[in-house]
Amino acid sequence: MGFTKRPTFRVERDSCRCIDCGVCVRQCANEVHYLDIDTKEVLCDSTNCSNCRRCVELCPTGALAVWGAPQETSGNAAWAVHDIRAIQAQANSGGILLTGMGSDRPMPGYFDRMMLNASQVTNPSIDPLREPMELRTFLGRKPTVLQLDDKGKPVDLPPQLELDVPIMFSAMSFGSISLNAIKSLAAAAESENTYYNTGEGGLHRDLYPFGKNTITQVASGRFGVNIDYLNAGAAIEIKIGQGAKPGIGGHLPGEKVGQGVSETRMIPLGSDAISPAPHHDIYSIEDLTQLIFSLKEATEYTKPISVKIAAVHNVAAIASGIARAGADIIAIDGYRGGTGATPLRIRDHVGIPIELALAAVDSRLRDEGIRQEVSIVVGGSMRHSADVIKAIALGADAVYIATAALISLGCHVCQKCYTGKCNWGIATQNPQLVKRLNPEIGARRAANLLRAWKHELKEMLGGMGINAVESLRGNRLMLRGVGMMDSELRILGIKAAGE
Amino acid sequence: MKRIRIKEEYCIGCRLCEVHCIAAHGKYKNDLIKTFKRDCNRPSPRIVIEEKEDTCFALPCRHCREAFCIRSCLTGSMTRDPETRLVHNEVERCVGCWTCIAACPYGAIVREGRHTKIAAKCDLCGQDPACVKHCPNDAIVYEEVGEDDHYDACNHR
Amino acid sequence: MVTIDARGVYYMHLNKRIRQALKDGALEIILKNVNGQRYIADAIRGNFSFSIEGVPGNDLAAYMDGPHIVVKGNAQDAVANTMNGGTIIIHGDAGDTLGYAMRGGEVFVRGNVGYRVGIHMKEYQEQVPLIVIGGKTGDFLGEYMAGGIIVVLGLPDDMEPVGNYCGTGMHGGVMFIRGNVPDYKLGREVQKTTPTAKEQHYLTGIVSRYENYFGLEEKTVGGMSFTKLAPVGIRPYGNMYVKF
Amino acid sequence: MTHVIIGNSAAAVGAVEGIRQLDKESPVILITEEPHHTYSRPLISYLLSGKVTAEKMNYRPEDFYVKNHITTMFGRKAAAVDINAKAVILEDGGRVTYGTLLIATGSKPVALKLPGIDSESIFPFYTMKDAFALKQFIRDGMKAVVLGAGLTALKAAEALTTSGVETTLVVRSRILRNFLDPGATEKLSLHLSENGLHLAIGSEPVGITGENNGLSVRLTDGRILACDFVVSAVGIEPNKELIEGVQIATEHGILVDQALRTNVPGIYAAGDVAQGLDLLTGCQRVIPLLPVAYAQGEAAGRNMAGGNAVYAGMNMNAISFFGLPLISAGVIHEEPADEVYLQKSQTEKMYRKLVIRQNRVVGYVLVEQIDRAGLLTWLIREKVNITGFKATLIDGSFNHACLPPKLRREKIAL
Amino acid sequence: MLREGDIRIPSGCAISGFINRKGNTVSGEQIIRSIALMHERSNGLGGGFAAYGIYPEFRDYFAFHLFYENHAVREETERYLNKNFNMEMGGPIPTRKTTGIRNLPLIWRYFVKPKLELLYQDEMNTNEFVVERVMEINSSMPGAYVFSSGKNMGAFKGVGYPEDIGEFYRLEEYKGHIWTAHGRFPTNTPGWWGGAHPFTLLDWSIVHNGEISSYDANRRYLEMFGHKCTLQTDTEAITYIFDLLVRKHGLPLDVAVAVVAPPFWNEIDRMPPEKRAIHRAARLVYSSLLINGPFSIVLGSSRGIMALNDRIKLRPLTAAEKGDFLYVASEESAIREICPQPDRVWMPRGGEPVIGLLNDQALQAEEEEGMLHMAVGERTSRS
Repeated sequence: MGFTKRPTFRVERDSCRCIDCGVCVRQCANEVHYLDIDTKEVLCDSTNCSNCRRCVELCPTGALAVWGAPQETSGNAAWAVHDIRAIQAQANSGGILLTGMGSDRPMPGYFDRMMLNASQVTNPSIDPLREPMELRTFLGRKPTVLQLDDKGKPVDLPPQLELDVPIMFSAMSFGSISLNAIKSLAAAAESENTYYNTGEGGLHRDLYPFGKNTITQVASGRFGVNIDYLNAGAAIEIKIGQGAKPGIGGHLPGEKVGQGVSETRMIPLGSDAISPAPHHDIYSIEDLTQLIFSLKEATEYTKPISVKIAAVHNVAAIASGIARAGADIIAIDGYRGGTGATPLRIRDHVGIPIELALAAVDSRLRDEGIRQEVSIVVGGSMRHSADVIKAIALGADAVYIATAALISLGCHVCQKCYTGKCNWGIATQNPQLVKRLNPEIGARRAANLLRAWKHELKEMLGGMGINAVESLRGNRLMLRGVGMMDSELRILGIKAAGE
Repeated sequence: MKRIRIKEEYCIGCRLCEVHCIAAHGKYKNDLIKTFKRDCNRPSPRIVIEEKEDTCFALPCRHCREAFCIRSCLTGSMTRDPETRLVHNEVERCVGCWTCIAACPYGAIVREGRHTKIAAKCDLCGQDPACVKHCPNDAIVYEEVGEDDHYDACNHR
Repeated sequence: MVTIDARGVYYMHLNKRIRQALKDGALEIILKNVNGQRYIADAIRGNFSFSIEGVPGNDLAAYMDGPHIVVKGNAQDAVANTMNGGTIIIHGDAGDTLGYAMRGGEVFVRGNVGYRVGIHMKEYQEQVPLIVIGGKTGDFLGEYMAGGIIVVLGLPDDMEPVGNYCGTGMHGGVMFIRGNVPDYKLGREVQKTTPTAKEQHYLTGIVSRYENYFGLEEKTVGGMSFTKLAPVGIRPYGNMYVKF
Repeated sequence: MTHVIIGNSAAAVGAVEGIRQLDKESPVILITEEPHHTYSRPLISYLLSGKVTAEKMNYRPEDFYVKNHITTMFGRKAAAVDINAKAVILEDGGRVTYGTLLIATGSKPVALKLPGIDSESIFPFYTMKDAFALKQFIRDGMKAVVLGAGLTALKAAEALTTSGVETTLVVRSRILRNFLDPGATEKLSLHLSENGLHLAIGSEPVGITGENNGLSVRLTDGRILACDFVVSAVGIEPNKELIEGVQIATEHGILVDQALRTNVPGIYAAGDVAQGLDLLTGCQRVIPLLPVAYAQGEAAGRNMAGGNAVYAGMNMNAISFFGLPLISAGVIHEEPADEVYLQKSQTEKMYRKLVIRQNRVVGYVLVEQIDRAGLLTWLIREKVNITGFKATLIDGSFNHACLPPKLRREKIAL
Repeated sequence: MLREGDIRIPSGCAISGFINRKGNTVSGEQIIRSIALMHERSNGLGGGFAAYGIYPEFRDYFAFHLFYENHAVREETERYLNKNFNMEMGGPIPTRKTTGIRNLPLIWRYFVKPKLELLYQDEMNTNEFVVERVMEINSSMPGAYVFSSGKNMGAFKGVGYPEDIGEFYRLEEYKGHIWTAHGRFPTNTPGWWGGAHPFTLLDWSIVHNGEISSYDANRRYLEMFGHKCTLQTDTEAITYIFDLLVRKHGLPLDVAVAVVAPPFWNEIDRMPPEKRAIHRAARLVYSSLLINGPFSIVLGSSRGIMALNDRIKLRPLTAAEKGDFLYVASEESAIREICPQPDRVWMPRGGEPVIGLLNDQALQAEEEEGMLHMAVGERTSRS
């Protein structure tokens, strides 16, 4: 077929400002910019532009802009441009549409329709800048009754993760993101006393020193899982599913399996790393118990075991089963969650909103009287601290952030992670691109993000007259819904605004 | 004393350091557009990116403890500041004989511009290096070093 | 040598006792009257040996790295789950998902095994896991297989040695099946060839080890030829997706 | 201990700085027949052409000796050394006793022996005084003949040409043959001609005739060059009169070891007068170059002050004529076993030659594109094994990123 | 309009209480004077009292105080009571006509014991049985509300200023060794008698000044363990928290205090290891029972009283001692009104409980299996 590929984005160069320094040429892995040998001018061809905005950000004179391509006008109210483009792409290739990041469709969300409370007169709001404000959070199974021995000392408590801020970095594997990106998150987690998650890609040797801030993940591919790996972190997470691709396995193409990834995943250089859709030792809930306890046995009951699932229709019952299967933490990933690569239709059409899933799970566990036996961590597009605090009010113990963390490292959400050409050095294994992310800077920025959100959390808590985050946990009276149906309010367990 | 330290592992080869170095030493101080569009005598960058395949890093003058450029200088224009211990070239006395270029093991001394006969080198921009300020990846940092930690490979002979 | 009577002992307590015995310096542990206790030798590393009398429970030797285990009886599901190294000799049958995601070490099963054996088996550098099955296997043998070696002897020679969907999604490693495997039983990612002379020689060694381990007479395993199953390519799904 | 330095040029200044690095206290006496402050001798051609003023000739600032607490004895010529009494005897009869002594008397022009050479219109070109004399003399439109093919002769010829004097350079064999290979000489010759300097190559003067109204220089090839004056710069030789009759070992110059010591304890020599170690050959050789002089002086100074410095010099020269820069270092004339890599442009002046011996760079010549020549000098000086990045040296793309990581890190301390 | 109990109404208040540690009884006249002095702190929409030791002749019986909306409900409730309990005595609580008191419900009192056969049948202890029945009545019998259910104690409350309520219930005719009182300032006018303080369960009673920001977190946790928070009031939740921690989970009172008003983590981190372990464990296990927001409470029980401030002391509390008497109140003046010359007056720190227990002799008379375990000193101080 002889059609010329049309650009999705249009790069615009202001020649009055361009000094032909060539920084853009050197920074674009998509080879959009180039130096014309004859004229010695820097020019560009937008065809492969992914709108990652690296050139825009690094251009020293601000000469560049990237716009949505103006020729895309053929869509209409019934047939959106992206639908038409998808059909064209599939007609060309016969393939499954692959995409990255979380959904870019306007998926209904509830955080924005829940408003927080603030104290007025009948109780005081607290000034978090000057008065103590506690965010310390423990994740892990809590006994129903605090057992004291004869001397009044507490009897052994189950292992806990201790967080200074109820925000953790969600699972992102080495392979899907670069080692420098992981190092950034690990160091930020260390400095802010929280945790990052290895994802299913194993633990690179450089990351072992961050063990006390590491959650190691065991997924269906079992990459890099050995005794050292299981013992390296503070907790182990069994990954069943993720919000961006519930029911779907993972697939790291062989070209991303370089020396470091190969060593870390313990697979041959250049081979595909395929994670099966299910764990093949878990075909039923009692098998989950088996895996949970095999990990507890392996680590001699010293680490909490988390089980991560995607938010799907029956999530409350599933979560109850997971709690009863012996998990210490349940991580639930909502349908707006991100990923490095996922089939587009799965990402955009499978799963349920995290707010409803969380509310349903929290309520269900309370109804069954086992809420204290398991901690709930939610993720899936936690965009800012208000999402975090609303999640906690709905009943979450802590949240996972991933996309927000990557944005703090430089990600511009161009959704091209799966190409391996991330110009920001994040979703790539190309050494020249990887070094673009200085983990010292990355760590600083990710830690800044956590600190900033921490301040905001404290401010919002203070406004509600609460000085310890546990007093907000499941405190749904602090939320009111706007513009929701009764069924939604009921599931969320909140009142309508004005009630 | 503070010196520039380079971090090879984080240099992304964008050459923004060179661009900003040029502007910082040009007559339209720090104005990139005027420097590049209006100054046909714009200075040479005092910092260059060394590049080969996957490796790249910036390399400015090291202000060596045992500086070949000072020893070699025919006019005595290349001197060491007794206070800052920085090596600098007194341009009024430089005649552009280029002996320093022949001597500098780092290739950190350049011919200024296209028409002058003056050797140019890193002067740390008066303690606020433009390259450091504009490096997007902290691959060039400006930090305190001890006299003995001075990055210097010239003191063999 | 330490002998532990496992009759009626809950697995947590049994495994705790095993770990304690190893910490106390035992190199060889005999477990008597085992019946269903899970996780025996789970994540044990070192040059220990276990003799298990009875039927060990699921996840025998999960994550294990080094020990030598002899099971004098049948084993249940998920033996050698994510195992990293060591040897397991099972003097009977074994259940489903034996050797799931196994990265190193060897498992010899005298009799039959269940479904999904060797699923997602891997290899890394000098670690090349080996599963030798004396009898027949269930479906999905070597599914997702990414490395390692599976040998199926199919004894006795009365019916086809493997089940359906053999090697679906296989993208690494190799399987040797004694006797023929009809094409319809193979995943489309697998191709069938004849072992090379070198591989034949290797298989001869495997067969004699098998006979040795289980005290069988030489030539118990007859001369039927092996079929070699290997992945068509290491990128089975490379063209499935269109970048959008 | 009193340190005495005889001389006032690069080696002497180097010695002052070398001594003062280690010894801020001991008395240092500097004896020189020159009546003025230290100046940079290579700049005399710049002085002649008007590119620098006399004030800017200073090799070090005016207060240099004062600041370094040096007792200077300007205009006092050292006539002899009494090694037994450890004293320098001055021409005017004075005596200066020393603890350590540095002889840095430099070199002097080789006197050309030629009929008619004693004419008043024949100028030497070696000292600032010479340059001033010549500068006073010349007028726009004059004609000059410059005798010699070395740096001094060429710089003088360039300065004269620039000053509007029609100049002919008489060269016996080849221009700058100590510094340039024939290929580079060719490029340079072309450039010189293009810039109006006449070259009379392959001939020698056999006599000079005429007086004030004009001179005629007769050449071996029969040509007669009419001119207003002649500049003679046919070479230099170590200025070692001072030690005649003293038991200080000499060959061409004063023999010194790598610590710049002569055979007499306490006596050092540095600069053009010294015949010191050549880094490349390991032999002793006079290397009459300012950087070498300074470095020898500095090392000698450190050793005089009780230090432990060693120095081996090497050929390294940077110069430019009419804006065309040239740099050469090390071995310029290859031996048969050496590998030679040449790059030259047909149309431009660019020329690049690399001499490689046993996987080490031993010499190079660069014309026009001289940037970062110091990297090559470093390779020569450090005798770096270039296996692994040789190709980049050959194609000219060599930079620090081409070095093996370990070596790179050692060098740059990244 | 929704009735109180259907919605949550924040309110401000005055509290007062005292104990005679020897168990000597005094009449209700004193506590009325004390709470009346703080008239300005209430707005006439709620007042109430708890008194301990007032029914010595019925010491072994649970004294149920109930509000009824009408006689039909009363009869239905009495049928339920009779089915579950052996009733020793029942009838209206004596009141007097008082100008400040209007819209009064039926107010009845019963002295009951659980039917033994039901206890055996449900394999329950007596307290558990009583709690379950009280919850049952309060949550599923509209128009009936048990507002007091302990032994040898009783709550007396209603809509009105506390001094009027005291007069209405003729409290000067009762003699008790512990008295607590409450004057209420709710932020709307529901006029429901059940919403007044004290809130009680078994012999727990609580009077409370302040509003709990953590209410829903506390409530949802409590509800996992069978406490139905029917009244949408934080005070009720506090009662249940102590019931859960001390009675059901058997924790010492100081550990319960470490749960509801814990030191900040940075203080805990600085504690010596053993103390740190218990505080850490208490906060970790019962994080949902931290009472956040301003409060001062007086918790009454048959063992004694405990007054407690929230951990950053957002509400006032003063304590005083004179002989065997321990007084606590929102304002010092309320104490001096009835005890002009105390031996000692102090203001406790935030989170530092003031505890007054009956001494052993007095306790012996009050002992009851499975009740309180205030195994702590008279005052615990955490620093």
